[in-house]
Parts: sequence; structure tokens; C-alpha cells
Amino acid sequence: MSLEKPYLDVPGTTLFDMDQSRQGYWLNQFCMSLMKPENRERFKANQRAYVDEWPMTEDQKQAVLDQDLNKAISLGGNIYFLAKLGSTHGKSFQQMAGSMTGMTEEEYRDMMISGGRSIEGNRVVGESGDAQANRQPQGKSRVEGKA
Amino acid sequence: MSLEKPYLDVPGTTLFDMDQSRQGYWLNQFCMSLMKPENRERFKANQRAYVDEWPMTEDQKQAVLDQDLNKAISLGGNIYFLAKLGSTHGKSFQQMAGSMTGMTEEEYRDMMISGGRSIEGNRVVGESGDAQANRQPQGKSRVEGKA
Amino acid sequence: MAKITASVFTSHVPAIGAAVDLGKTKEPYWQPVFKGYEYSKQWLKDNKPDVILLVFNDHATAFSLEMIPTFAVGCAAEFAVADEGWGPRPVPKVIGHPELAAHIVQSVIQDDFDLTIVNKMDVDHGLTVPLTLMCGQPEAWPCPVIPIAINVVQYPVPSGKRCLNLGKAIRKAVESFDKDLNVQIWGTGGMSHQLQGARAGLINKDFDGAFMDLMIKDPEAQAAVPHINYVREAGSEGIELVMWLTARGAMSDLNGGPPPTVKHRFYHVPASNTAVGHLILENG
Amino acid sequence: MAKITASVFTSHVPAIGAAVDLGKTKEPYWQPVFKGYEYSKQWLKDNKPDVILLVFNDHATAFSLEMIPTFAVGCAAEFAVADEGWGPRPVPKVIGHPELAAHIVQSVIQDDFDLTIVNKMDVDHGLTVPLTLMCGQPEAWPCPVIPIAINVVQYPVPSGKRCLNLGKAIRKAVESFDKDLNVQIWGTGGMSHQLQGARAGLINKDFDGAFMDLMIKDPEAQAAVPHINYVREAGSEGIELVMWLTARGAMSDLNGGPPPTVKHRFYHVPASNTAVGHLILENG
Ligand SMILES: [Fe+3]
Ligand SMILES: [Fe+3]
Repeated sequence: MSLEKPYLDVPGTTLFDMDQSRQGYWLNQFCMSLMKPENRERFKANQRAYVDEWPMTEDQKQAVLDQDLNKAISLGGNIYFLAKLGSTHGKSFQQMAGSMTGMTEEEYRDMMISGGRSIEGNRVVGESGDAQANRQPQGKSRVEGKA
Repeated sequence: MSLEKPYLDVPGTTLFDMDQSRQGYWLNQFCMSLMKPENRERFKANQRAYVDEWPMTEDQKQAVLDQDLNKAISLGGNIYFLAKLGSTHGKSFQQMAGSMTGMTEEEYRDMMISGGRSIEGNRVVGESGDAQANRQPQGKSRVEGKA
Repeated sequence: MAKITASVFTSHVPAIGAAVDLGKTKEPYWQPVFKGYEYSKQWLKDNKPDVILLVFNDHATAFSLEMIPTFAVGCAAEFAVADEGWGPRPVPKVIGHPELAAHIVQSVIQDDFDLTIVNKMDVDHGLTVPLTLMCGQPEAWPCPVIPIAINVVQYPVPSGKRCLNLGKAIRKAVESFDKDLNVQIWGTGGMSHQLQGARAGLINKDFDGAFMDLMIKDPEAQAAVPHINYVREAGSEGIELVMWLTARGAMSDLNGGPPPTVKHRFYHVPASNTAVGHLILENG
Repeated sequence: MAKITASVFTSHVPAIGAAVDLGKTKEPYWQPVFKGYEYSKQWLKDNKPDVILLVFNDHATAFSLEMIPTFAVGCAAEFAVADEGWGPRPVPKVIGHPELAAHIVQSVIQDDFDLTIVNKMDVDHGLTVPLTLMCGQPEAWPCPVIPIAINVVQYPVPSGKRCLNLGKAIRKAVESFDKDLNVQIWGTGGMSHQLQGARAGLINKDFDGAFMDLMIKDPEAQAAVPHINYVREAGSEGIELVMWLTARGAMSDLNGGPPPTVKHRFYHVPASNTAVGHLILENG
């Protein structure tokens, strides 16, 4: 596509541009429907049946059912829309954000209390910061995965 | 109010500015509801009951029930919204426009075929054209009224 | 590279759509109107665009009083034909061009126009009547259409100058799109008409003629005309004419190119309450 | 004549609202955040405005993907508190100021900003959390509020320069309103934060500090910074900071007046995922 995208070299980051938005239209509109209490109840009662009411791709539906926010974002989801899915499941914004890093809730919270993730090494793809692709997932899960 | 209104001296004309729009908000939103076939049916079945569902003033409701478009416009209505009321009653735009002049449908149609209403005398309040307040209503109804 | 090759200007009177839909085009009342578009239909066949940018206004159809965008660009894959109170017109649905629309939106917003991005919009007579006039009654419209809606219903409406400059920004956007596309831009609405009050039925042929002259020769001069002149001279609904300036602003001569060629000019009174005006300009 | 007397800048983190609503403000985690606003609450009592113009962004609450306005001005008599998925916050509804809002809309659109007029909008944490931080938990908010929503969610978003210039146009509009009103303008959002992907949790204190310095001393320089710098340096959601520029653009010094007085400055990490920044500037 012909949109200029100077932001593609920012590591671990997907901007919600017009291409993402087009791909994720129904995924995000599904999330909007969860702003109504009656829809949240219906969704929680039978998630598969509820997502099947929406013209999402199967991958998008699976990302919703798995609460896999990274996957959902790669398929056109935006965090402010996806937050409605998280809140339906009783998740805070901090729990949602943390879930995308591979860290445990405690690890992520501790990182924030210690001043947050450093910008050093995380500005451009190919540097050596903790948000770079070759250092995922982060936290204990990584150590355990490697062990 | 503090909006500048250089258009107040145009005869027989009400611009749909922010003040008109605020006054006519529910009148116009009521009209929008008539874009749905089921609402048109409900309205036609019991007009009074239907208008009572809306927080309009009694004057606005009466203008709706009377299909008095001039009155409705003076109370904040806009012609494109009011057109939904007209179409619900099976009226064309020409019938609606004509109804605001006092002319019969035939008189108004003939005026249009002859080239429409002249601009001469109708630019500014106080000139002598046929749209000036002292020459209302127009057409036979005026002649008969005077006779 | 995409390129705007021509602009089409036309009234979009709802009664014209009804006349076609109800098979009344041969009636003496309507014959002269449709005769004025015979050339145009052939011209469009001979100059078939890949995409049409269609500048129009919503008439309290897709936009209620809840949200009123000054400039809105339709970015969806398709747009349904609206039910304006008589049931939807029996015409094809409108297919959009999401890629070009996204590109225009990105370029024009970065050029300091504060667009509203629209992904759901039922389109009313303002958009479908020009298609009917130029295409007749096909099974499908000849190409994708990007709807560009300008608010001319709720005051304050944008100035003529702003509408012209929007056209210039659109042209810049189109020319930076990386696919080869033949793009037309259509400006619709007007001519003189008033649909309300004791002055309903106003027609001002002199104003309309002078407007069309300036649209051809000196659109910058026309763009400087304030709203009150349209309202006073061309009727309260004559303000729709500012939308012609957006299409005109996208032509080459306002961006350093040669003057456009006038392929067709037509004017007739009346269609219902309204004067009908029509122009086709090709870039030189 | 109405007059903008001061500007307030603050983050609008949803977790801050939740902390107040759930009575957690004395917890060690939250204490430092609310301590930073103690001065501000007293200041607002001592400098009670007649109207607040509150610049914020909707977070996929009132605006779905159906329609995304770049700039929207709330002209309604009142605005309900939104249910963002947890039920509405237990805070007072927001009372608007339709007369001043209409005046601003008329002036600013005629000044070539292509606003969307909004008459129905449920307001989310972007608008209510700043009110909570500055007012605590009153029965009713201290004065009417005009919501001014800027799109920073769907790219393309407006440039920092455009946001600053919107502030200038708003100031001009307010000063031409014929009633005596003490008006404050609040810019909200930020500071550095990222809510998505492997880089979630990013905080850049150096960027935030430099941003606040320039907001005080040289907002025109900050307005020239392109989006990509915010995204790269302050996180994908750090782009919200451009909204501070709109409030800053409405201050006197950018329109020939003396520099503003810094009444208060505060910065703290973290609130949930986010750095909290806060400034109060009074016109000199
Ligand atoms: Fe029209
Ligand atoms: Fe925010």
C-alpha cells in the first residue's frame, strides 16, 4: 500500500493506521458491542456463539477466545477497543498491557514501580533493548522456556 | 446570543444556525426516527401517541400534527429533517415547499414552470417582492382572504 | 501514479431520481432535463474513470443532529443506498475504494484539513442522483466511488475558500498515490433553490449563469464570495453550490497547469423546486 | 467579554479514576499521585472558572470505527458518563455550555478548522479523570464543561502544529464572546506510555521532562515535533501529548501577551502503565 509508514521500525509496536483499521474493522466493532452490559452477559455465557455473530476471520475469533492481545493487534485490533474485551473478563489495563510482554502480573507491576521499561535499546528495531523481537517473551517465562 | 447573523434581513428565510438547531433538536430527531418504516407505521397509526414519546414542546408537537412547516421551522425545524415527516405523509419536496407559501399545489408548480420566484424585491426585508411578510399568504388564498 | 483527469458538476435534485425510478423521463416536464445529460452519458462511457471522488452533502440522512462533520470521507468497501422516507431508491449499492480513500485521508489530514473518517454511511440522493444522471440505470455503477460529504445543512458551514482549498489538497493526495488510476472528481448540489418559507421556489438565473462562468474562468474569485451572498441571491439551499468549488479546486489550472476544456454546459429551470446546472471540464 | 485566564495540563489515566472511586487514594501506591494534586484542588477552589474547555480524546467509547472526527466540539446541554466496560464511573454527569460552544464552533469553523459538531457524546475517563483529580468527589462538577475531543487513536492523527493552532483559534473565539466569563482550558493525556506489544510499559522521563520544559517556555518548538518522535520516544500512546498543545495554544503569550506564570508542576511514575504529568499555567 501507498501510505507512508515511518513507524514500522519501532520495536514491539503496531500503530493503528488505516490499513490496520480496515483489517480489524469487525474485530474492533465486536469489542465495542461489549460496552453494553447485556452483550457482556451474552458473550460470557457462550463466547463461541457470540463471536460467530460477527464477520470476523477465524484467526480473529480465536485471538478473542484466547484473549491473545498481541495476536489480536497483529490482526487489526486496537488496544482501546480490545480493552472492552479485557474489562469484560475483569482485567485492568495494567493486566492487559502486561499480558502482551510475557511477564507475570507481578513482574510487570514491579517493572512499572521501578520506573517502567527503559527507552534505551528500544527506539529502533535491531538495537539491544528488552522489547526487541529476539528477547521475547520477557520475564520468568523466558528463563523457564530456555531452561 | 452572540453569534453574528448577517442573514436575518433575508425575507421569508430562516437559516438553520446553532441557535435554531438547539431549539429544534428533538423536533428534528423525531423526524429522523421516521426514516425507519416501522416508525412511520407507528406514527401514522397514532400520531399523538408517537409525538408524545419525544421531549418536544407542545407547540412543536402541534406543528407536526398540523403539518405546518412554517411553524415547525420557526420552532427550530430544518427542512431536510421535516422532509421525513412530509414523505411519511406521501408529500413530494415540491408539495412541501409550496405548502409554506400559501399557494395551491398547482399555483406553485406553475410558478416553477414559469421560471420560479423572482429574486427582484426579495433580497432584503422591506423591499416589495412577493416573499415579503406583508404579501403573505400568496396566491388565490390571499385574494380570497381579502375578497 | 493516479491522476485527476476531469471534473463533473451537477445538481442532485431528488425529484430527478424519482423521475427515473418511476419511468417518467419521457414526460414533457422532464424531457428537457434528461436531454441535457445525453452528451454526458456518452462522454462518461468514452472517458470511463477508475474511481470517482463524489463531493456531495448528506441531507439529514446518514448524519442526524448527534454528529455533524464539516468534511467527511467515506473509507468503507461499500455504502448502502439510504431510505430517505420513501424506501431506498432502486439503484445499485455504491462500491468504495478503501485504499485510495485511506491514502487521501492520510495526506489531507496531514495537510491540515480536519476530516472525519467515515466507515459506515448510507448515501442519499445527493450522491445517487448524479450517478443516475451520468450513468442511467445500470446493473452496477461503472466504477468505485469515494463519497466526500460536506456539511451545508447546519450552520456554520465551511467557506467557499475552504472548500476550494480542500479540492487542492485532494488533488495533491491523488497524485501521490502509487497506482495508476484515472480519477474523476464530481461536485454536486445547487443551483439556485429555496425549499422553505415564504421565499420557497426562488430561482436566480443571473446568479447561476455568473456562477458557472466563474467556475470555468476564475474559481478563486468565486471562492471569495461569502455565504450570505449565496443565501440572499441563490436561496437558502443554494449554499450547496460551495461544493462545486471542491471539485473545481482539484483541477490542474489551480495548481499551475493549463486551463481546463469545457466539454459540456447545460442549464434548465425547473426540476421540482430547483434550477439544474451541469458542467463537464477536462484537464488541458 | 469572555477570557481564558489559565490552562491546566494533566494525564488522565483510567486507573487513577478507579483508585478514587474504590477509595484507594491513601494506599502507598497511590499516595504520591494524589499528593501532587493537593495544591491543584485548592488552586481550583481559589480560581473557580465559569466554564472549562476540556481537551481530551475519546478512547473508543463515544466514537466507534463508524465515524472518527479529527476535532469534535460538544455542544449539548449535558453529557452522560460512559460505561467503558466496567459500568459508568460514579461521578456527576457533565453539564455543557451550549451558548459558548455554539459560539466557538461558529468562530473556529469560519477560521478554517473543520470541526465536527457533536450533540450526543458519552464522556469517558479522558474527560472525567482530570475533573476527579482537580475537584475530588463533589456532588456536582464546579462549573459547565465544553468537551473538545481530538482523535489520537486512529492514524492519521492531527499534527502537533495543527493542535496548537486550534488552541489559538479557540482563544480568539472565546475573546469574541459577549458575556463576561472566566474560562479555563485544560489539556489532558500522556505522559509517556505504551499499552501494547512487547514494548508495553515504556516510560521516558527525559522526554517527559523536556516536553514539560518546552510546554512552558517554547510550545511553538514542541509543536514542530513530528508524530514519529512521540511514538518512538514516548510510546505509542504517548501521542496523546499533542492534546496539551491545544490548551497551550490558547494562552496569551502565543497571541502577543506576556509569558504565563507556572503555578504548579508535578511528575510521577507510575500510575498503572503511565507516567503522570501535571502543570498549571496562569496568564500573566
Ligand atoms: Fe441537495
Ligand atoms: Fe488517554
